[in-house]
Formats: sequence, C-alpha cells, structure tokens
Amino acid sequence: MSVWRTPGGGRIDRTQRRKFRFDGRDYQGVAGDTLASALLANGVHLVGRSFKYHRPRGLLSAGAEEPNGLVTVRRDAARVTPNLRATQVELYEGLDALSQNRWPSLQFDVGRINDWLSPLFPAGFYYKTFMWPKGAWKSLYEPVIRRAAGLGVAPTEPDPDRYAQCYAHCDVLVAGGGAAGLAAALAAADEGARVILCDEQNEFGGALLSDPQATINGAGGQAWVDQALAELSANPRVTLLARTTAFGYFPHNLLGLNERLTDHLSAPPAGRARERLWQVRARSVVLATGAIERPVVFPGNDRPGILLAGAARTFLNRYGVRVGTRAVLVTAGDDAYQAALDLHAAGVSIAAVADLRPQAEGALPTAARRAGIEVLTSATVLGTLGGLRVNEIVLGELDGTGGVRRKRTVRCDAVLMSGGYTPSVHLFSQSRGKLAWNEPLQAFLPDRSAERERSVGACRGIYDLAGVIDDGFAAGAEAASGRSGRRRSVSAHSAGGDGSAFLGAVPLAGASSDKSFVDWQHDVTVKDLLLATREGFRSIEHVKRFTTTGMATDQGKTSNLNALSIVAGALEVPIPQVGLTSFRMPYTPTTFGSFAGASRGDLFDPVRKTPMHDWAATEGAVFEDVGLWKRARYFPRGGEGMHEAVARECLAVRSACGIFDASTLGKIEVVGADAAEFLNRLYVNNWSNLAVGRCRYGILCREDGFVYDDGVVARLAPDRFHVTTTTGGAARVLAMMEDYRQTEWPELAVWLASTTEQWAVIAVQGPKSRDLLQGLVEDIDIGAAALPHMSVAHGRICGVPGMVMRVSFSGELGFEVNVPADYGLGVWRAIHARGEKDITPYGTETMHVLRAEKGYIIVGQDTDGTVTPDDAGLAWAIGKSKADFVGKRSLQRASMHAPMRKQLVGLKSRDGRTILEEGAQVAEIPGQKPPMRLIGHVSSSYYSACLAHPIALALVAGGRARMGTTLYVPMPGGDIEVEVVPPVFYDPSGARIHA
Amino acid sequence: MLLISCPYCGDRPEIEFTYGGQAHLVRPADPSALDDQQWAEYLYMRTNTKGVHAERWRHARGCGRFFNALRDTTTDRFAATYKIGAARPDPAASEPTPGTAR
Amino acid sequence: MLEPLARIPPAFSSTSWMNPLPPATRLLFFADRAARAAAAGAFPMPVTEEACRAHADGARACLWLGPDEYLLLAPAEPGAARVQAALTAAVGPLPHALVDISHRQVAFEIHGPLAAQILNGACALDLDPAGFPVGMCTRTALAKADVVLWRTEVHRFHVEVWRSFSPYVTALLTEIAGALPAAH
Amino acid sequence: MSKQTFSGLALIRRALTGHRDWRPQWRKAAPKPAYDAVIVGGGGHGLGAAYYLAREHGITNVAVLEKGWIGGGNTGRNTTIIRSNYLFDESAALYDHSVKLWENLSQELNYNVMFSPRGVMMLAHTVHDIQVFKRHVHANRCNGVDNEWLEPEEAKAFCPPLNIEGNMRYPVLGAALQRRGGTARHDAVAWGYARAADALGVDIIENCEVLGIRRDAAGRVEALETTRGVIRAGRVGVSAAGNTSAVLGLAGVRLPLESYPLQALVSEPVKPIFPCVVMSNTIHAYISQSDKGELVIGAGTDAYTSYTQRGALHINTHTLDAICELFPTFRRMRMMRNWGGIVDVTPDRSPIIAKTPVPGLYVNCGWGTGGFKATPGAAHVFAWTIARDEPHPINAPFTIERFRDGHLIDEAAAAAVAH
Repeated sequence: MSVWRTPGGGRIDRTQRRKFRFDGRDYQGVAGDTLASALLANGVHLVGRSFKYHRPRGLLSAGAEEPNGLVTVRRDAARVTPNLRATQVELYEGLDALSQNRWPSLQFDVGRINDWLSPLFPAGFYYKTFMWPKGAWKSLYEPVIRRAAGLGVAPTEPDPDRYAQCYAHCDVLVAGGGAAGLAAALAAADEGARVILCDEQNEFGGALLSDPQATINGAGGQAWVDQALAELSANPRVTLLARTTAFGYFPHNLLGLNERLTDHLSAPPAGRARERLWQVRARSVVLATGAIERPVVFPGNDRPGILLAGAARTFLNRYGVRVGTRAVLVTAGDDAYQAALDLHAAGVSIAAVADLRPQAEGALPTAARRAGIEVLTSATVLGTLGGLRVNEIVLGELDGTGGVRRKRTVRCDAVLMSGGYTPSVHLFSQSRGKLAWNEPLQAFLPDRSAERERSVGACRGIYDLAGVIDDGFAAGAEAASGRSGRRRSVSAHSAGGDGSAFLGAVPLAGASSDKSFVDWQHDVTVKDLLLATREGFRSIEHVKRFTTTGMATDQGKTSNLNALSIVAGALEVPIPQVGLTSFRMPYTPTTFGSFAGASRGDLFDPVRKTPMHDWAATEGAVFEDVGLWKRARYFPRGGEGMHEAVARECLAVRSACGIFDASTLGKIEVVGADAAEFLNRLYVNNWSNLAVGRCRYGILCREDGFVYDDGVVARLAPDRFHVTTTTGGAARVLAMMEDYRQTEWPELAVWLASTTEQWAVIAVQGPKSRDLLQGLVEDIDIGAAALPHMSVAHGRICGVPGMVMRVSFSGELGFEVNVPADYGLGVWRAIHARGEKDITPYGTETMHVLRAEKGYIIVGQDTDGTVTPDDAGLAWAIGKSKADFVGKRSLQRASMHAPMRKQLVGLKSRDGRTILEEGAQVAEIPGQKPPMRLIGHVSSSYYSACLAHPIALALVAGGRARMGTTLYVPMPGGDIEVEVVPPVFYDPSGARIHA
Repeated sequence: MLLISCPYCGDRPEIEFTYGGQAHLVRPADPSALDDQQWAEYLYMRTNTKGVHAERWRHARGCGRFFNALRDTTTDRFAATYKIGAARPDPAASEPTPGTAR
Repeated sequence: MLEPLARIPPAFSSTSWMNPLPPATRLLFFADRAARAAAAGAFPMPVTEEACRAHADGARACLWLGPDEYLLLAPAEPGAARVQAALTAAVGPLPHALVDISHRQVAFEIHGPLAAQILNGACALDLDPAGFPVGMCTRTALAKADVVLWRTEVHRFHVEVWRSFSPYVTALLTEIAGALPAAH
Repeated sequence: MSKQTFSGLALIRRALTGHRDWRPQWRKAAPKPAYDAVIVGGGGHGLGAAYYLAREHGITNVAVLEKGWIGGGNTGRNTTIIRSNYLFDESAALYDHSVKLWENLSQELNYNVMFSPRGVMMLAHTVHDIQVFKRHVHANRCNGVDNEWLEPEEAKAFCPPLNIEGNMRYPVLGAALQRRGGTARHDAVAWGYARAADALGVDIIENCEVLGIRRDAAGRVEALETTRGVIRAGRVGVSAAGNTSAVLGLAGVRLPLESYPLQALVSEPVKPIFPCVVMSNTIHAYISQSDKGELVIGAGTDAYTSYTQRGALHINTHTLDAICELFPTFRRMRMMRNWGGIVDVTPDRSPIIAKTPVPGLYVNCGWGTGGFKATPGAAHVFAWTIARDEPHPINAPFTIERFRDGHLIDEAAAAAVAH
C-alpha cells in the first residue's frame, strides 16, 4: 500500500488488488476504487490538459461534475471510449486508460504554448481574426483550430457491443439514492407503490458513503443505508437500479435512465449488453439529485492538487486515499471544516484554513481550532504556485476597506476549496419546473413544478441530514398516496448543513485576477466573462455562447453559478435578473449506442419479404429495397450484368411468358353497402358503373389535385372492392382512406381492411401465359371471352382457392394469380414448373422497362407530387360526370390547365443509340450555358431490347404540343438531340393486351 | 413521448398515434361553390395556435380511431380528448393535472 | 381436381419463452351492437362493447381491436369461408363487413415469468397485470412493427403480427431476451 | 457609431492592454418613438435584413425588435448546414444567392462567421434515391450550382467514417455531393450582422416583444405596440420564424404555416474525425463536426405542432440509430447536449418572402428546417422587398398567393417516395 492509502476504512477492499495502466504505466489500486481514487492513491494528481490553454490539470471533484479528469478507456481496438470522467470509471483488473488532449505527453505538452500566448486568445478571439486572406479560414486556420480543439480521439472501429432498451412504468420513480432518495423510496414502498429507485453511482447512499460522522437512529449512517436497501430489495414492487443515471426528464413524466451494465467488469460476459436505456413512465417522480459543491474562484485555482473540499473528504472516507500531505482549506462556510478535520485525523497536515468570512465561530471551526488547525478569517487567496502540482498558496487578509492587511505564502501540496453547494436542479429544470432564487443559500431552488413531481433534500436546499431524511419520507409517502403525512421518522445527525455559500470571484484588493478559472474544462476565466460584458454581451445566454462557459462536457455543473454571479456583478444587477441558462438533456453524456439499442443491421428496420422471396434468392436474384420490402430486381444468369439480364427477361416476356412476384403491391378491401360511393368520393374515377367481376385502373389525388397513388381496383361484389396500391403507398393510402371515412363521411356504411399480406400475387405475363395457366386453374374460364382484359374471377388455382385477375402492366396478355399467402410459394413453383423452358422469372427492373414501353407511369418516378392526372396523360380516367372527388376543386384552378404545364411525353434519341440518364434535364434551346432555361426532365429511361432502341419518358412543359419536335438534353459532354414522341412505344393499339 | 388519452383505449404512449393537424375543419359540402381563395383557406390556412389548440390525433397503432384533443402548444399539456363529432369542450372546465393526459 | 398444395407458413423457431401457434382462421368483423347481437349465435362474441378485451370460448376467440372492429380467431379448419358464411347468414341485412385475413398474419406466444419483461424491451405499454390484466388485448407497437397483444394468462401473451414482420419481431424479441441476465 | 475593426493585429495590440478597450459590439439601444422601418425578430434573417436595408437601400432609421436575446431562436439552435443543391429553379436561385453571400460574409461584416465549405454529401440508399439525386445533380449543373454524383467508394473516400458495407439495412448506393456546401458559426452570423447594422445606425432592441400592430384608416401599418412602448413605423418586416403566425395574427393576417419542434444534439468533443456534412433523407439524419470537435446531429421535426422548444426522446432514439447505422464507429460516442427549436412550415415546405395583404407589412417565414443556410440571401432579398415595396426577382415566386393559385415549389414532394 502506498503512503497515500489509509490503513483502514472506506468502501474499498484492500485485500483485492487491481492492476491498471495509465498512459502506459502500470499501477495498482484496490477493489472499490475509481480510476480517480486509484490514481490519487498512487500519488498521481496530474490527469489531464485543459481544452484551450493545455494547462496541467488534476482532479477537481470525485463525481459526475468532474471537468478535468477526462480519460480514454481502451478495452481493445474496437472498444475505445473517450472523454470518460476518471471519477466515475470504476477500477477493474487490467483497466487501460489514457490521458487526452496532450502531445507528446501529459507531463510535457507542446500545446501549453497556448497558455503562454493566452493574452492573444481571449474569449471569442476567433470571431475577430482569421478572415484574411479570403478562403484561408477553411484551408489554413480552421484545420489548425480543429486539431487543437476536441478532447479524446473518437473510436475508429465499429463498436461490437450490444445495447439494450426497455420501457417501464411505476407509481413513484425516485432519482437519486442518497439519504433523501432512500427515504422517499422507503416511504413510497410503505404505501404499496411500485417504485423504481436509481442512482448514478455503483452503490446507494450518496453523501452518506463519505460521511463516517453521520448517525441515524443512534447508529452509523451506513448501517441505515444497509437496512434500507435490505428492506427495499426484499420488496417485489421495488426496482433498485445502481449505476443508472436519470439523464432526461421528458413531458408527461417520462424519464430516460441509462444503466451501465458491464463497464465496471474486467471481463464482461460475451453478448451481455453494455448499457440499457430505460424509458420510465412514472405516475409521480421524486427528485433526490443532491447538490454539487462549488469551487472558489481565485487566481491559479486550477493547479493539480487543488480540489473541492467535499471531494477530498470523499477520497479519504470512501476510498481511503489522502489527497496530499499538507493541505490548505479555502472556504466560506462551516461544512468544509469537516474535510479539514477528517484529513487532519488521517494524518494530513492542515497548514491553514482560509475562511473568506470575517468570522467563523460555528461548531466545526471551533473544533478545527481545538484540533490545532490555524483558522484565518477575512482571508482571501491571491494566487498559487507550482508546475504540475500546487506547491504554494498565497493568502491575504482583507482589511475590510478593500485592501489587504497581510500577505502570506503557505507551502502545501493540496488545496481544498468550498464555496458551498449548488443544488442539482437539472432534471427539475428539464421538466420545465420554475426555479426561484434563494438569497440566503445563494442558489436557484425548485419553485413551481410542471409535472407531478417533488424535489427532496439537498436538491431543494435542505442540507442537514435529519431534514433531508424527513423530507424524503414525506415526499415519498405523498408521491405514492397523494396524501400528506408520513409514517416514518428518524433521529439523525451529521456534521454541517449550515448552507452558507459563496459565489463569484474572491476579493483581490487590486491584485490581478489572471488565471482565475470559472469553467475549468473550457478555460474560461473571470477576465473572459468581464470581456464579454464589456463587448456588450449581457444576457447570460450570450455570455455563455461568447465565452463558452458552461458548454464543456460537464455542462457547467461547477461553473454556471459562479459565472452568473460574476456577470451580475459586472453588470451591477441582481443575479435573477441576468437569468439562468437552460438545463438541457442529458444530465451527463450518454452513449449513442444506448439510444440506438438493438436497432442495427436487419433490426434497424423490419425486412419484409414475400412468400416467394427465398425461391428468388435461391435463383440468384438481386434485390432492391422498396419501402421496407425486398423485391427481386433481376435474375442474372451466368455472368450476366443487370442490362443483359433485363434484356433477356424483357424479350422472354414479349415472346413467351414471364413470372413476376407482385405480392408487395398494397391491397385494401373496401367493403360495405356504400363502398362504391366511398371510392367515388376518393378516386378520380367513376366506380358506380364498374360491373362485378371487372377491374379498372384507379387514380388517387391529394386534396391539392396532385397524383398520390394509383392501382387496379377490382369489384368482387356489389359491396366489395379489392383496391391495389403502389408498394410504398399501401400504408399511407389506407391511412388517407381511414381519415376520410372516419372524419368526413362517417355516415357511409363502408369498412376498410389491409389485405396486402393475405395474398401472394403471381403475375404471369406474355403471349403464352394463358396456355400455361390452362390446366392449373379450376372453376375459372380464363378464355378471352370469359375473362377479358381487366376482369377478375374466383376459383381454384393449383387446387388452392384464390382469384385470377386478368390485368397487365407489361403490355402483353397477362394474369395476376392471387392465392392465400401460405400457398404462394407452392403455386409459384407449380406455375414455374409447368412453364418449363417457356417461363422466365423477372424482376422489378424488367417490369419497369416493360411498362415504360407501354407508357405506363410509376407514381413517384414519373410523377413527383407536382403532377396532375392530366399532366401524366391520365385525364381519360377522371369520371367526368362526378360532382366532386378528392382533388377535383384544386384541379379546377386556372394554373392546373396552363398550356405550359409539364406533361408526360416520350423521348427518342435522334441517334437511335444514346440512352438518356434518368433525371437529365430537357431544354428547348441547344448550346446553353448555365443557368440554362430548362423545360423538363427525363423521368424514366431504358434500353428497349424488344424495340432495339432506347426509350424514355419525360415531363416536358407543353409537351403534348411538341410531338415530333426536337429538344435537347444538356449533358456535361454536350447536348443530346431527342425527338418528342407519344409515350406509348409498344403496341399502341393494345392488340396484344386484349389477345 | 407524450402520454395521450385515447377516448376508446385510455392512456397510451405517443408512438401509437399519428398527428392529424387542426381539428374541426370540415370539408366543404360543395367545393366547386368556393372561389380559389376560399378553397385555399380550407386547404392550407391553419390557426397554428400558440396556446390551447384543438387538434386531431389518430390512434393508428391502437384502435385506429381518429379523435380530437385540446392541447396547450406552449406546454404540450392535454386539457381534454374527445371523440370525432363531439363538440369542443371548455378547457377551463377541466383543470389539467400536470403531466397527465385525461 | 388438383391435389391441394400444402400451406407453407413463415418459418419459426421456438425457444424456452416463445412458441409459434398453428395456422388459424382469422376474420376481421366490423359490426355495431345490433350486428354483433345477431352474430353471437354463429360465433362467440360480446354484445356489449368493452374496449381492449378478448372474448374467448374454447378454441374460438373474438378480440376487440377498435370500436366496431373485431378480430375473430378460430381453428384453421374448416376454414374462413365456413365461418364467414355462418356469420353472414346470422347477421343478415344488418350493416357489417367480414374480411378474411387468415394468411395476413401469424401468431406466437410469449410465455414464462420473463414474458412481460421481454415484451417491454420493445413495447411501451404498462404490462403489469393490474394495468394489463388477463383477457386484455390491443393493437400496439413492438419497436418498428405493429402487433396485436393479448394476455391469455398472467405469464402468457398471444401475439399476432403481419407475416412479413414476423422475422423482425421474433429476432428483436430474441435479441431482447438475450440481453436479460436472467434469461441466460 | 463607427465599429472597431476586427483583425489579428487589433487583437495583438489590445492584448498588450489586457483587452480593456473593446467596446460593445452593438449598442443597447432604447426604442425611439418612430422608425422608417422596423424588423420584428432578431435572428440572423431579421438582423441581416436590417443590415441590408441600411447598407444597400440607404434606410438607416431602422430598429430590430427581439423579444428575448438576439440570435436566441432558430439562429442559435440549428445544425449550421449550408447548401444550395435544391431541385427547382426557384429554390436553387434563392439558396445559391445565399451561398454566394456566405462566401464573402466574414469580410463583408468584418466578423469571422467561419463559413467552411467542407462539402455536403446526401446519401442515396435506394434506386428511387438515385433517381431523385441524379435529377438534382443534372438540374443543379444546368443551373450553375455545383452538385456531383459519387459512387459509394468515392463517398467513403470523401467521408472515411461512412459505412458502405452491404450488411447495412439500407446500403449506401451513392451520394450527391455539393462541395461548396458546408457549415458556418451560427452565433457569429447574428452577432456579425448586429454589429455591422449597428455601425450603420440600426437600433437593436432586445427584450422587446410585439403585442399589437396598429393600422391607419387606410389599413396601412402605422405602429407597433410593444413591451417597451409604442413604436411608429411605416414599414414592418416580420422575421419571427416559429412565432410568425402569432405576430402576423396581430394584424389579422393569416398564413399557411404550422410550427413544429425540431431537435438537434451534439456529442462530446473529439479530435477531427468527420470532414464534411452528411445527410440521409431515407433514414432521417444528418451530421457534421463542429470546430470545437462536437458531432452535430439533427433529423426531421417532431410529429405535432408545438411551441415548447423541446422534442421527444423517441425522436432522439431514431436519429441516433440512424447515425449509428451509417457510422458504426460512433456508437460509443456520447450525447452531450440536446435542444429544440420551433420551425414554421408551409404546405410546400418552401418559404414565403413577400408582401402581405396589409400595406407596409412584409413577411419572411416558412423556412422549416432550412432557414439557417438561407440567412444572407433571404435577408438580402427581404430588405429589397421592404425597401422597394416589391419583391426581388429571386423571391418573386415565394408569395403567399402561390397557395391559392397552385404554383407550389414543392421540394419535398419532388423527392416523394412511392413505387
């Protein structure tokens, strides 16, 4: 054991040694240590370099507020985590940590030059310079600034760890497991409530873990904690979550908790989640988030060895570590004397107590004097000395008139400081509760709650132990039962609790305030804050943004109130008038992975596959993502690329027969006596005259008149329609239908059901399709007369009950066989087997080429939300006799009939060879330079194997009046001449489709 | 994630709902009787209320029903939810409980 | 007549806490109180409307999904057409709708003492038996999929999911269960 | 009112005297009884409009009224992305006008706004995305706006942390890159315009909320009632983002606007790892790295209208699962700060920069999630519109009447997903 480690006491196990590395050097700690306490136990105070000036820094605190001790912890090449607070990193065997923001080493850091040049780098300096020469910001200055900024190094390999998530509900969520939180949980559990109690630390107890003087009911504080935990663990309605930070308070009492599951383990079990995100909806919330000790702002207050008094006490009492051999305490309240007394008792020499107050006559100062500690009142700190560790402090005694009576330099290797406490109102403020300034405590305290929430204990300015526990009992009982009155009580006592506080910079009586730090991590000093006010930044939000105070990874936990007080002083206004910056989620930095959870790879979004998917995969299909669906795009054979495969598939459909999986098309069953009326009101078409057994191509517009979706609609019965939609449009079309059905036309007797997945849909297309299906269908006459184009019939296919629709998106004689989904693969196989050499499976790419040859649009490709039915050449589909349908009124506006609207046309390259690029623009005038006058764009473009030339569809201004004219597609290599042609390239008479 | 009280199913998490915009907009019975300005008002003009806003929600991933709600857009607190077709309640009559949708 | 083909439902593997349920007959039944009263003779169903409650009778069940919207579950045989015919006859001219969705979705059970905890890895509802008692059913979200969740016993949930979402849902629940220390 | 020149030399000189003689960057003006023009809203758009009114139109008797502190709305809450690779000619002209002003803004204002054209890359994950982005690339090229198509390997070379493996749920199939796009320092834009406008005589009045708009007998704007008294003004330009509906409502003007929460977040700062801006519309996220080293991340709006300036946790989880999918190395990074703004959205998601039906009242609103990038350009043409009582040719299409007439500029619908 080192000289720094005490022989006994604390929450560590000295018999269990833990080896660890810091910056490549081997050290030893013990079980129960944090990385911070283990480093201190090895005499290591220098743990980091500051963000801007690269000043050497030691640990300031022992907890979540730590601004200096940021390290990178490395488990393996992929498990590298930057910017962890050493005070929160639990030590495990083999832990490997690195300091940050220094080069080449922590002891000797070239970046320190910034410190010597610091007069050139006041707050906001970068707004005033680096503007010349123009363009140099990006090429010259910014890269330098970027390299200097940042803290740790981001991981460079994918994180292999798992992250879990869960939702939970409870009657009472207690955030914070110190005395107040434990008391609240006990009292809430007494009422029979479902309770969740969480604490960010590895064990419950809060300040009691560091307070050997505390007594509760006559025994030690720890005994009470142990008993409370035993009681709570035994209650099945209580969930205890240690290592769990309540990081966010969201509307309607939803809290986000981050539970760390494996970071403290030397060898985490394989597959175990590293962290779990809890989303807890609580009927009531009790915030028992405690308070954070404030640093004192004096010159040179940032040297390693200078830390919060409470932190020194925690390191001693909880971790058994002395932070030095000879310490000076700088304080403005009684409580911190207990730290001096504890250290004194542990053999640390207390060189002096510098008390900023004119008098210090309380019990603790008296005890300190009795212990032989020199107490200086009316004291101030004029500076400190030391390189990588403080070695002297310069104290002054104020004469009461603004001068210094005596100056004195005291040798020391540790300085403890305390400006009192800042209640942790982060979660309360996130909940949009209103804070109020408390003058005696010099703090903002919770005032009006916005949610069903109560703050208890130190986070609302109650600091004495008995008061804290009583507050917890009362709030816990009330949160659970809705009634006031508590069943429990204790007698408790601990040192301190006087609540005296000090804010802002110490009086310097004219001495320089150089290097009086307010925000340690961002190197914001008193001078920076004063400069900001001088430059006219008066709102605290402006000061914060200009100086960056409070914007570091600690989010101002130790700095915000000191900054506020200094700004208020400079502006000569009361603190509440300067305002308080918002507290934002998260309370402490929270891992991205925990928000993402299991949502990665195939779990990022559902992968929807059709019943025939595996068959296509076996056949070597290449798939594309369409919405959530995987669709076979083409079926390459041998060494075919996409174009060869598509050409082959197209020719096969045109000459024989193709088989295509159309199952992803959306299907909606519209049922009820008013089904036809309902569709009349929605779709542009007329449905009243559609006979049972017939199909019609339908177009759905939005109310603004633009095409929203399309699809074939079959009338299965007088009161039953089978409506198909685009693959991507299925959900939103159904949602739109439900909106009109429920909210505009509730009087209609009509109901809607998605049947997309009820049916497997097998498109059999091509001149041989009828022959092929003959013999596989029963009870259905698929002959040309009995089942003409655009009709539907029920029957059995391969012995399975289903329906056959005679529809074609290919331009050939074609059928779509619908069978219940579980039979899809069997029927597909049967049809495919029957087709032998005459049948060719094809994918979406071939489907697109075939339909483009016929001039059929794809909604979303040939339309883009600004296209009307008429623009797309579909005015024929509009039911002319209808008084109204969704979109009709918008289509009556003059602009919707302007002759120069973009209209769907076909384009043919004049050279007969060049395939236009989809998205390429269309111009009337050749040879233009940017900015060009453009009149349209190419929406679909393919090589047509069957026509042996390229084809394209385009939206062109006034396009239909331009038939036969020449237009130009400007490409980087020059214009491509194109001829405007009708969009139907293949079989314009439709003879094949009606075969 | 808000907690929203579906008039049919009770309190449910926001992820089960879709937002439906301003409530009590009725599609004109005869749109062709409106001039372009009046039609544009129906199509696009919204109160965008800062304060208690009557709005539509759909319990899309639950019972599927549309319903109306009164929500204060400055606090996201719900004062009431009510079925389509019901009159807009008086928000003052039901004092909202903090953080609790009713 | 051709030999009927075998059904090929989506593949499913059971675990200690999850097992697939066999193919079933499923119908969506849209009906008001009068139609339900008329239908009750052909299929067990409640006449009074109680939101989010299932009405089970042996192998058949009627689940409330929304006002006037019910999911009818019955054994796969003799099939949807027979149930549909019986109901249509019973309801007669009263306004209603029936849609066969037997193949649209698949079902599985999550069971055992961790059932609720596993589901809560992706489901934001309070599954405490006090808030979600046996007999309760509802459509809800499991992460990025929609399901119908029906608590059939304290530690047993019947889950209905659209067939193409079932690989996602089962893989997600397996991932969740794997991350629970108690499930190891 | 001459402003102190900012330069490296000035900084060195003042270092010798402890930076004691820096003056306020803008005066704390008290409202005068009357101005020639008043701008409501002290964000970048409003301050910029005041600056251009004074600088380009000689109208210097101008006040900017801000109900809180300048730059505290969406100016200070956005993810600072700048680009102009929009599809429609009207949008491309407006945003490119802006990018051109960005390129000289630091020098023009003598304030380093840190415009950094690091490149904005938009990822394509589906065949449909490829079609849409290629259409953008072609349209932009013909409009003189830089935008180029990258294959996945080229995209990865441009942004090394990008995952282009096939094991992604939506593999990266390519990207559209605008090299002139990038980022700037948001606060500096507000402060730089404020300082430059102040030097030209503009009064910047903070903590001054507009409570009423008075009109004369002819219906023309006459004065504003504010928390700091009545201020007369012949011309009033409203640039109030999410609060536009409320302000214009005071004059009885209704607009097709809805205000939604928009969230953003930053990680803890790390050393340079991310060289550009990456956006993915398909999986809803965008990301860049700030000069301080934070990863700056945003996504789409929350689902419902709200003025609370906060969003939902489940929006964050979706944003970050998208980021982790695209950049699996960032999974161990940690969110440091999350915040929300209020964005006002029009039915076609394009802005309105126009005269209103009330004479003398002008509005610049409806920017949705795209307002920051347009700051200089929008401010510039808005000032023109106010000064001349007629739109600049660039903002002429961005009227209120387009919604009546159906001349929408629907960028979002043009990227519509279907099939």
